[in-house]
Amino acid sequence: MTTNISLALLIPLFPLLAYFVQVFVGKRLPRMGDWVSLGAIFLSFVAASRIFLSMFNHFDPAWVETWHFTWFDLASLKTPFKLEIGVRIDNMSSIMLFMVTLCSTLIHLFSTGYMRNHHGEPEDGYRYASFFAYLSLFTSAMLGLIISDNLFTLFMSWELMGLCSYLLIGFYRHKISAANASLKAFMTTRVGDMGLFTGMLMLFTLPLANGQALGSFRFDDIYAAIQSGQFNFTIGGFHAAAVIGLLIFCGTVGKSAQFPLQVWLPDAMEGPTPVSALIHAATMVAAGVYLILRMFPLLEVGGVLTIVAYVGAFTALFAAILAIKQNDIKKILAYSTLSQLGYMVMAVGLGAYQASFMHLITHALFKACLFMSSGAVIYAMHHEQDIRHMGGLRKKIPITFACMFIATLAISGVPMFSGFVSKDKILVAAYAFGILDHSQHFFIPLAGFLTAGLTAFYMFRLIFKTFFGEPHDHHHYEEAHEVSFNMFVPLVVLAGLSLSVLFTGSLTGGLLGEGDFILKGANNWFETLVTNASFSAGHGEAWHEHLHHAHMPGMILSLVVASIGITFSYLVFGAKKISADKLAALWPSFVHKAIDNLYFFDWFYIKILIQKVFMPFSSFCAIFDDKVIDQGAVDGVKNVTQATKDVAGILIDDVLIDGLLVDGVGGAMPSALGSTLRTLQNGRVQRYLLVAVAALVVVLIWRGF
Amino acid sequence: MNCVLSWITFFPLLGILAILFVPKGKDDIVKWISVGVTLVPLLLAIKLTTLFNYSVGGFQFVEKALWIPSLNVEFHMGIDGMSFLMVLLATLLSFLCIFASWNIKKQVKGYFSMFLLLHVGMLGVFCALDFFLFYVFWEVMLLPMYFLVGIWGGERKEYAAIKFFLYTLFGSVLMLVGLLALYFYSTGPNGLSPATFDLAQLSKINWSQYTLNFFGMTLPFDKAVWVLLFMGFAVKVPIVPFHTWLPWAHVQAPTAVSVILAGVLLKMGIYGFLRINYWLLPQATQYFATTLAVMGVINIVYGALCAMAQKDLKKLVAYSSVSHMGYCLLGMAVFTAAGMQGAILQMFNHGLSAAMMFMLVGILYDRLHHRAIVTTDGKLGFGGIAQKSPIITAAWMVAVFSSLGLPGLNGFISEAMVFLGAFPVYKTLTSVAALGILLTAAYLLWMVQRVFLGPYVALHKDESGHYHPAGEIPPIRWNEWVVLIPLAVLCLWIGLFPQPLINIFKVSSNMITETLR
Amino acid sequence: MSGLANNLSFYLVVSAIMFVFGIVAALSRKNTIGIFMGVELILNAAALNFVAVKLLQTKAAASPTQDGAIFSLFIIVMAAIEAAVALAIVLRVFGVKRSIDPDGMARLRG
Amino acid sequence: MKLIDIFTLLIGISTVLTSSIVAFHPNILYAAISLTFTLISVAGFYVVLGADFLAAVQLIIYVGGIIVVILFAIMMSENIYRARFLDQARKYLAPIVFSTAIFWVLFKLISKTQFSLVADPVRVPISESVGVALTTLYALPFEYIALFLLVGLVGAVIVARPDYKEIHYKDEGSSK
Repeated sequence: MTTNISLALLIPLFPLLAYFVQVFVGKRLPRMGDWVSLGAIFLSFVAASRIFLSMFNHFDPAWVETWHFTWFDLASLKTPFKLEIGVRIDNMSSIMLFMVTLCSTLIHLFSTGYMRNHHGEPEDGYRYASFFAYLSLFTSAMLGLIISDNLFTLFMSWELMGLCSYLLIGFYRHKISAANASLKAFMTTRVGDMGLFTGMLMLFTLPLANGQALGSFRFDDIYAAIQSGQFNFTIGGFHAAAVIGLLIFCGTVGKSAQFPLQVWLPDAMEGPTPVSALIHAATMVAAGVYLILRMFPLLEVGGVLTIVAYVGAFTALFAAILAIKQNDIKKILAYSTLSQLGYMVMAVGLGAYQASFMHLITHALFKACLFMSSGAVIYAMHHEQDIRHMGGLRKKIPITFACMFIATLAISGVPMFSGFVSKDKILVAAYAFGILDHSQHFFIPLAGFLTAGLTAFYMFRLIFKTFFGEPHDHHHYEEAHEVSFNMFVPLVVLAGLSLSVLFTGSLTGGLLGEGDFILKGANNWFETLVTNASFSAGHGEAWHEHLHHAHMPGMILSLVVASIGITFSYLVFGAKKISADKLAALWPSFVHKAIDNLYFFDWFYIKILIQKVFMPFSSFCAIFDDKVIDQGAVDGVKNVTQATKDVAGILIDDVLIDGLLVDGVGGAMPSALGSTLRTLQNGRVQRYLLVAVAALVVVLIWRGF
Repeated sequence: MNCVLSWITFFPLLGILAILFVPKGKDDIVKWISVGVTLVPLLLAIKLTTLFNYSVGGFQFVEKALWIPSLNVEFHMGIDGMSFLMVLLATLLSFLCIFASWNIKKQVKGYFSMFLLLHVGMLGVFCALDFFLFYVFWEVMLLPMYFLVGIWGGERKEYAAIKFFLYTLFGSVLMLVGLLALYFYSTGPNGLSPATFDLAQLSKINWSQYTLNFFGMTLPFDKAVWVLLFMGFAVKVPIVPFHTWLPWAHVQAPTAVSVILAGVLLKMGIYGFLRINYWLLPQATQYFATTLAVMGVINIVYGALCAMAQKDLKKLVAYSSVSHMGYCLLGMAVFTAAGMQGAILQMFNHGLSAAMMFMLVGILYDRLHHRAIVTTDGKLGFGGIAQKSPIITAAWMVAVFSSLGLPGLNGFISEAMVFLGAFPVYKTLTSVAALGILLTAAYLLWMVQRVFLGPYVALHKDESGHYHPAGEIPPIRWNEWVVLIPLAVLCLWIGLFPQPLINIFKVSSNMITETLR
Repeated sequence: MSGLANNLSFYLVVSAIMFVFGIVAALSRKNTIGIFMGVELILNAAALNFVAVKLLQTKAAASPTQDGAIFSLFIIVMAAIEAAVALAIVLRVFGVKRSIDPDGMARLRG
Repeated sequence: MKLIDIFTLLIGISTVLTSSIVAFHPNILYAAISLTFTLISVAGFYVVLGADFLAAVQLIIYVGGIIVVILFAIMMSENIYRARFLDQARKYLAPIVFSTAIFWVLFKLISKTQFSLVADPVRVPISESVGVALTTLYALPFEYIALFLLVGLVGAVIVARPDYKEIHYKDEGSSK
């Protein structure tokens, strides 16, 4: 076990310990123990930084350290069966660990302010302690997922995150809407998890091409099997890797809220804002993407990347359209998250896994910044979330405004900021794939570029409506003031991390050629390190060729759409040269209806699928159980016995049970007897006598008289 | 440690004797006596974990004596890994249930005597190696159960008790027929002489060589007997068409009895399958394997669907038991190492989580005097409990998430094992069963949402049956802590480190699997 | 067969009739004392049989002791005890319940 | 037909008639009086059967003791002035069916059995031999039944005794 492995094991352990401390003694500690969680995650951050630095010391794309042990072993001599779990540290997980611990530390810090009221007192007593307990548990699970070297512990952490998400969305538990949202989130992701679990079962148990079942969940074994072509067999006429890959992708669809299971994420904004930042923007939803990045070779061998790309593209475009009409500041960010996750999934589908992973990281940082900034705005506005009631806030809360503005520039794809670099790579890949390579898939680049424009448009709408213009609610406006130190420090740090130079080593992203890299020795470190030699070439050599050609036109096009989006947004919401209402009136009413109803997904799932199909079916089962099986069949049989009760029933119940067993065994409880057997045993002396006489007659006749 | 199994099984009888001499009104003495006499078997069982030889699949701590010479019935007891696990579960739950029944007010002496008698029956079933002895214990258990439900139960206790009694009697009678058939055929050609009830000897006979004439039809002997025994155990499991006694018995039974019912009695059905059907009639078992798997899947899905529509909290949990026992059936129908061990572990795990859930239902019932998620007039019976009693809610969460298979808690391990074992054999069926995971989460979380979340609208039911808003909910009492903490700790422990528990039954489970493969 | 007085069957039939009437009384009377009277009839029928058989049946008559009479004697004593206890209970129950309907005594508590 | 046969027949008829009244008469008082005559008839049978001692005991204990106790019980438990001795039995059907069945069985049994009868039964006074038997062969059962009688009588006294404590308590309660 190397140092890095030991450190990696410690990383999820710190928050887990903090969780237990918080659960049991949290509310008795000073400051409700928020420092326990914060300290634990900070220790994890230190450990993760150590691993991160060690990654730079190696600076080797092939760097990987693994360690595993047998968790449980059910084997007998004839049938081997064991489950091995362990830790895998490579470049991808190091970066991810660093990002997650960093975000998490900052969000913990932010929460120490956000979860207190304006007098600095914890909200709602001990709930403050539980909040930090859940955050710690969540962080622990997320970190456990990252360091997993196998699908099994990955799945376990995955479900644990689902639990934390459930608990945290429903954190304001007096609200019915919060309870509904948490249930919806858990159940929707669970639908995806079922697919993931079935995929895992297939992966583990199905006999491969060599006739042997894989019998392992470890990535190393899976990669080895893929490379030796063991997945070249069919399941029900389909390529095995395709079936398994798509089932595993179901997990991503649920967790990363992709089409058609995207319904839960906007509702998940019922949770406290730091939770939205940590779980529903930066980390947990990105775990879905992380999963398909890990399983990329399987998807590739199965040839299902195009499907993945389409799902991502759909999600990106349609979520962006929804974001335009939202008025709740958090809902806008939620749809933007959906849209950006769509980007990541699309990038995986395009084979540009490096770009996808990079976008995952950059998005996590700037989206965390955006969410926390919005949290600061909400906090400053005394829990007002509607942007129509805001306006002109830049003077009141300048630091928050600055941070949010930087993050908005990043998400809109403005050069010099991280979003530009990662999004650019994705768009270039989409351009190469859909325009140069396979023109029948033109939808993917189209959706990609449209989304980029729309993103810039709605994000700047948010900025203009919130921070510029005249205040709409003077009461709240007057009271608004800059948030405290522990709340704006995280914003500043994350805004600083939204600079592109940190990811490319170049201020311009290499736009001006090789010479302008300012971080020596770290030229384009991200892509270099994440590129995995064992992953083959996505969509083939031609695609790589096209990728090269696509670089310049793709970048220019993305710059153009982003600037159009920003300009348009300025004209409509900043300068108000174009009326927003007239703009809206350009679209036919069915478009508005579709957007207002979220494309009827919620309506279909809840009103049709659950309320019209599923619940009636379940009620039918219950009634069937009660009326047919229970009362019909069983009591029917009992009624037959009832008919002969005068002779046989009394004989058995009164004489046998009552006389022999009860008086024999439970003589100590005569009155209890009365109440139990009242229906059978009436205490009537004459009836007993009658039974005795009847029995005598029966016996005599039976004996042949 | 001579006769340790007899001590474990019969020690509570001393308690019954002692309780009989306790003067009236000294209820606390009765309770502490019960604690004492159930603690001793528990400690003995725990002590056995150090003496048990984990690498041997056969029976250990065997006791053998001739009991009824004229029928060649033996007093033959012994445990292998599987029964040892069940002994641990039963002794643990019996001990905890004494605390769960701490606030029994009516006929305290009678109640605890019955409870201790129940203990004798349960442990006897798990230890018996003679079919006759097995049957005797099986029936011994029936009687106290009948009274515990019928006397200390809820509003319709008589109906529930009679239903339980008739169902189980129906099963037992068929089992008795099977038992006698095996006994009388054991002297047949190249069989044994004299006829025997000894399971080990019966298992050596090749039963498929015999045929039965039944109203002119010639039936293969082993399959016919398999079906007879199956009916006996299926009622106990319960397998779906024979399950309707369960919701009634659970709803009407007092808390501790529900705990034992779900925690131990249901397992006896599965245990019976594995010990009797699988061991004695392996060929018939193979023949019926697919049927068993299909029934398991029906149990899982149907139980979950029924649970979804329940308006009574305890009924919901009862149907969830039906659903969870389906995993056991599916796991044991496939004859793979993972499936079989998953089924056995699932028995234990369900014993813990269902026990916890029933305990918690009882805790709510004690405080609010009703169990209606939705009352008869359509209002929410509970709601927002989390705000008033966070501790009860937290305990519920542990039980619920253990039950719905959250990783890190025990249910996940066994369900994953069952699925891993079952998938290579029955792909479609297992995929359908995976729906159960979804449905389980759906009904449990929906229940959690209605009962614990949202605004506080909990109702209290008074003596006259009217509901009115509840005030404060009293905190958890010490005896309830005593029950909940060990269960919660075990749930977590098995979820994280299952191997020590698996080691107990691994070898014997694999022996069963390999004879059937 | 010499005369009715020496015909065993006659006695047996008469005692059977008494027995049957006793049963009818014991089963159908709504009054506890009525039931009790039915029982008296049954007991007398039995006693009569004993004496008749002792006098008229060959083997019984050969016995040197008067077994039939002694058994009947015991039956009469039994009946006396029964009468004393049963009627005491009846009076006691009547004192509590103001009724001696046997169905009213199904409840075992006073 | 000898005189004794006619006498026997008359006693038989009397027994059957009076016992039927015991079984069926709605008035419990009439039934009790009728029972007296049944018991006297049975005493008559004992005389016919030569069991003189038994006949005497029957008359003394049954007719003189038990019947009187029964009559007392009836008088004390029912309100004599309201003439509520009526005792309509409710369920004749099942008792009569079963009784008829039993009678039929007994009758078949009696008529089918070939009794070996004593040709000339000797009717001698039995008092002496009964006395000897009770003090020799049947000494233990005799003592036992005597003890039993004692216990029964003491028990009856205790059961029938009024509960003064309770009455006292009740009075106290009502005076408050």
